[in-house]
Amino acid sequence: QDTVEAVRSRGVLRIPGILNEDPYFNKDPRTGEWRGFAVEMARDIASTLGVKLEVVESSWPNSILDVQSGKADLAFGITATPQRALSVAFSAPTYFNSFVIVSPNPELAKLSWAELNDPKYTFAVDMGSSQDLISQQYLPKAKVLRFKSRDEAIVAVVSGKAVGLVNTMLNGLVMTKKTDAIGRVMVPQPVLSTPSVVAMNYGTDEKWKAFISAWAEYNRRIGNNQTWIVKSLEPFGITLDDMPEGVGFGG
Amino acid sequence: MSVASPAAADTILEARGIAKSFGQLPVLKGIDLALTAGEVVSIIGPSGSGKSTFIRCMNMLERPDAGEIRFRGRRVGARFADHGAEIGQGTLRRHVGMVFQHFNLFPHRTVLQNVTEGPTVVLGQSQKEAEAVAMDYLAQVGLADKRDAWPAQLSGGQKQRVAIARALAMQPDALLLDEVTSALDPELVGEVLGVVRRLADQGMTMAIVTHEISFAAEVSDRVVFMEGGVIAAEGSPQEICREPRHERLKAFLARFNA
Amino acid sequence: MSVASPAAADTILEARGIAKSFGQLPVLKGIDLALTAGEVVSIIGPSGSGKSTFIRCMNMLERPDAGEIRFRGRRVGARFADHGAEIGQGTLRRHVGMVFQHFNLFPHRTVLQNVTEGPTVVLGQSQKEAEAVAMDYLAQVGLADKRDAWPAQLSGGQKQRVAIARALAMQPDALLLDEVTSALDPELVGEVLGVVRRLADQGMTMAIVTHEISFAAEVSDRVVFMEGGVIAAEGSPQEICREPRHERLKAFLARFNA
Amino acid sequence: MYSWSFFPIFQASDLFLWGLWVTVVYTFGSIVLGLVLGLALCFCRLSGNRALDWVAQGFQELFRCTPLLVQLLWFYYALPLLLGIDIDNHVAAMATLSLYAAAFYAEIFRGGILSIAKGQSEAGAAIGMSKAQIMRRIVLPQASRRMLPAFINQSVIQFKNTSLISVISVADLAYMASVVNGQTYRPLESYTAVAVLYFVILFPLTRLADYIERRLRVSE
Amino acid sequence: MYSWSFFPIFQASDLFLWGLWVTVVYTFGSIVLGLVLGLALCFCRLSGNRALDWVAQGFQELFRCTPLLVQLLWFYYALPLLLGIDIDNHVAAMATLSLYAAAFYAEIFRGGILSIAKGQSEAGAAIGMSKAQIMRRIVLPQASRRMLPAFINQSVIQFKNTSLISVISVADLAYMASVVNGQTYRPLESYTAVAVLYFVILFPLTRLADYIERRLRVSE
Ligand SMILES: Nc1ncnc2c1ncn2[C@@H]1O[C@H](COP(=O)(O)OP(=O)(O)OP(=O)(O)O)[C@@H](O)[C@H]1O
Ligand SMILES: Nc1ncnc2c1ncn2[C@@H]1O[C@H](COP(=O)(O)OP(=O)(O)OP(=O)(O)O)[C@@H](O)[C@H]1O
Ligand SMILES: [Mg+2]
Ligand SMILES: [Mg+2]
Repeated sequence: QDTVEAVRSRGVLRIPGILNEDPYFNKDPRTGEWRGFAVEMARDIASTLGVKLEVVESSWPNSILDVQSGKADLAFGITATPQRALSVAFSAPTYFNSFVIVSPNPELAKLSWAELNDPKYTFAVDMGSSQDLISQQYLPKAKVLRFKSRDEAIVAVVSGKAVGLVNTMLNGLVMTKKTDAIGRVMVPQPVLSTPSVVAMNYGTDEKWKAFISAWAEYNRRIGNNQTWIVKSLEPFGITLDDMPEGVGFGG
Repeated sequence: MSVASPAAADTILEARGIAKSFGQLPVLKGIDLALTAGEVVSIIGPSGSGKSTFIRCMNMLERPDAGEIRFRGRRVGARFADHGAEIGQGTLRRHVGMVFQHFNLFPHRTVLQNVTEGPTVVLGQSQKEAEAVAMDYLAQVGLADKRDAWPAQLSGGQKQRVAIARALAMQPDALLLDEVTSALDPELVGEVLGVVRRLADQGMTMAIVTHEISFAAEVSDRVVFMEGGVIAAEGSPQEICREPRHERLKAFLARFNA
Repeated sequence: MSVASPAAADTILEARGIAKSFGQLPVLKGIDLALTAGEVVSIIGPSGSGKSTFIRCMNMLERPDAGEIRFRGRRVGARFADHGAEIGQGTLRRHVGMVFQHFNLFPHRTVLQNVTEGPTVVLGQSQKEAEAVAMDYLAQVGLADKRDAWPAQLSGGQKQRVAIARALAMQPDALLLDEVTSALDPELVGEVLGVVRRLADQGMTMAIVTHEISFAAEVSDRVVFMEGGVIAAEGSPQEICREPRHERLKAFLARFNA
Repeated sequence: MYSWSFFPIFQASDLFLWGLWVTVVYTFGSIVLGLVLGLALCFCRLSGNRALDWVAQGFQELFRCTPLLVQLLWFYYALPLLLGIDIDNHVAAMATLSLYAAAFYAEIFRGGILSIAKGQSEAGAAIGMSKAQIMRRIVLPQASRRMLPAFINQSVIQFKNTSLISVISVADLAYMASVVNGQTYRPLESYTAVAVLYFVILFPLTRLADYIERRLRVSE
Repeated sequence: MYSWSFFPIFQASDLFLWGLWVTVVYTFGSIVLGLVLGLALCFCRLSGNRALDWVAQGFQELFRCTPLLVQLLWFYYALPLLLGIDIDNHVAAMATLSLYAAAFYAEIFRGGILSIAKGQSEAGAAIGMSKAQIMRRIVLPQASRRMLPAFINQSVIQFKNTSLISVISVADLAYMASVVNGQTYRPLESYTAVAVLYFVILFPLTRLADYIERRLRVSE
């Protein structure tokens, strides 16, 4: 029995959802309702398959465990790297994510990644995330504080423990709208963007992988993915105009 | 070996060839002793001679390595319950009471509850019945007014008298006493010995381990002198305590008059 | 009040009007007692009469509520060190030894180390010097061969003899003994009393709390009968132990012949 | 200078209280289960049966020598894979907490039982009581009194440990604090609120344990 | 079925070993500091001075009744704001761990000292020793023997607690596990590796504590 059949006979498609990860995911703790563009994407896949969507609550590192351990069928918002590809299967890109610095210090605005790579700067990042990988690669000389969650990284910047934080464009935009003290989004040169993909169990059958990849490719090309993303940013008062010059999702 | 005992019909408790080692240390090397109904036997001897170990073997609190204990002619087995021709340790202990040097009262029970514990839990008496009997025995040891006290509120002598009442409430056929006055203030020794003396007068069958030589001489029908895990001398109080002939017995008794 | 004592010049240790309560309970109600050089005073009395409390006041292990302790005519103050005309508790205890009912040997020190602890740490003797003195006293109590044993390896009687040697190694002017045989097996009492008797013969000044009436009668120059926190009778051993006239003293002594 | 503002915390007080309730339920549930299981473990240790003793001891060591955090992740993710079954995060949280508590409780129980003087069992035996009767009527009542302070202290630790179940997404108090963080970016205030809630509950318990311990010390 | 692969973990073994080293350093450092501070706290408790006793007790309760996680966050974020100074995460981690350990050690020390029979102090006093001499030469040597098992057990807990300093970004073993997770997406394997490392270090320690405890029980 292949995965498509399995999901259909189960009647639900399961994905891991993460708390406080606007615009990807968020859950209303009072009603238990999920929102975010990753949820919208999953809902589209579910309706394509004619099943219902179930969100299993998780965290960034654990969402991989969820697909590896079969607690979920797909994990969204995953940055594909070759090393990670040895542990889970990845779909074609759903969109492209750019990496940014968020800082209250305007002096950083003009600096490139190479100039930021200096021991006099301390950056905060959430542990094990794709931005963590980016900072390991591009900011090896700078001081990097790694925290369990994005929120703690934000607090580190707000309380002056770090000059700024490294994160993705999407997260950065939301954070600056939520709290002024974090400063503003800056895009150091060169613009780094990595594909965001859907992760699946390593042993999944080819049919399922092909289906998910086809879904991702199609919706990225046709602009549906961008639409879902932009829609998820609306509640925060962010529009495409807020995006820095030369940055997009299409890759 | 036949189950019926060849000993006299009125033998209550009998030890035959009891031997016991702790690890490499042989403590008892074959001890025979029979308690006849109504008899009071005192066991004296130097510290470490095995008196406690022996008297504990008599009700199987210590399992002998060799030899056997017989109660009213029936062999006591290794199990708690009766098993075939052998009687169980539970049965033995129900009929043979024991009083310890350190009282071992149950600190979480009142005086009365200490005494009724055995009759209600082991003999299945009703609470009311057990309390009536218990009050009887508490009165006998002069502690009826302490019925609701906690053990911690009693003096050593009072504790020991409660412990005796607790043993008596099981209405045992024989009583084993292991240095019941050694842990007491000298002043309080008298009150406990008084109770034991009265029990002897009433005809209770008893084995008494004691260092109170003059008390032993006065109250016993027979005195046993243990040394090095064997019975070294045995006889009437007169023979053992007043006119000792055995050399080491003489030396032992001499130390008490230092 | 003048610091020089009006008592006889050869008074070593003197208690004047000692009173002490524990919470609401008055335990000592004004006790006077003087120990003359070379004198042996025994203190007897029923349990709870305050004997231990009093003897502990004598070296300030228990702080009296009222009254004073004088050592060789000098008042003992509340501090550890000497202070003006008053001598400190440290000085008092350096000159007045104490032996306890439960030995209180230091379990983490060998026999020899137990005895040298005071001389080296308190008197500042060298290790070698202290050991020589210690071996002397261990020999006196008959335990020279146990020098390297641990307290746990000794019998009760041996422990108590080490405790006496430990007190003697401080070369005290007087010794306080609180029921030093009460925790011992009856057989082992003799060896400890023997040591105490020899000390008395050698002229050691001692106050002895004891329940061994006949020993007290034999060894003491004076016997004190305490009851209810006061000295109820006092006199020669003959007067107190053999021909008691005081009513309660008679009742007390009678209990030992129960 | 940081400007404190507890207003957003008060606004979210329903979440905090709900999280507290979840924490209490998991703590209490795992204490009860841990108690039962710990008693079983303790009897295995004292059974005199070598195999049972070893198995129980191995179990205890496993839980004593690894961080609870790692145990939670293991139970939720790895065990289902090994057994080929599905384990819900609520079940995993309760089970891990209970097993962890059991490992520590068993040691407390064992110590308590062993601390009851042999003379007590012998006095029971001497009036003809069976081993089970002695355990139930003589040893356990005394042991339980004596181990009560250690038991309460371990339960206080258990209460604090429950904060870790948020890593497998059980919505306890710590979880709610991060939810509120994410909404308000007031982590100092929300962690302060959490600390105060913990303190208000646990302080009386540690006082109680100290009080009982002092009373036992006097009465013995 | 999950396919296990420990290869990426072996590739990152330098990170794990470095993290282990950091964990050991923080554990050991906080044990030493906690010991010193705990001893001081314990003496405050036993000083007979009411004010000192209360302050020490209040301090202990504060640390006993709130989760270490919350304390770490507080020390790192809130305290610097309150004091207007900068506290490095390494300093905050070491300080919090040490204070936490001190609160628990103090209780162990106090119990150990109180458990030494009064007769021992009196025997020391009776040969003229001062209070300090009695404490140093008579009480502490005996108490330290007796509290050694509890001390080791608390230190095992301390070792496990050190895993929490990763929340303020100190690169301990748990931190390295997350870093490797992020790189390789092999969380089961990396958590397993962490569990094994903890177990390998802590198991001998708990055995040692049990052994000493058994020996003490026999010798007393
Ligand atoms: N449970 C035990 N384990 C090991 N050795 C023991 C045990 N019980 C007793 N012994 C040893 O057996 C010997 C005899 O002990 P027992 O208590 O029977 O002597 P006793 O005659 O009663 O002496 P006492 O007059 O001091 O009570 C002693 O050497 C003692 O150390
Ligand atoms: N530390 C204490 N706290 C409270 N009460 C005490 C304390 N020490 C002694 N007592 C009480 O003081 C009274 C006298 O005690 P003390 O030990 O001096 O009597 P004693 O004459 O030595 O008796 P015994 O012959 O039993 O040793 C007793 O009622 C005792 O309970
Ligand atoms: Mg004996
Ligand atoms: Mg006394």
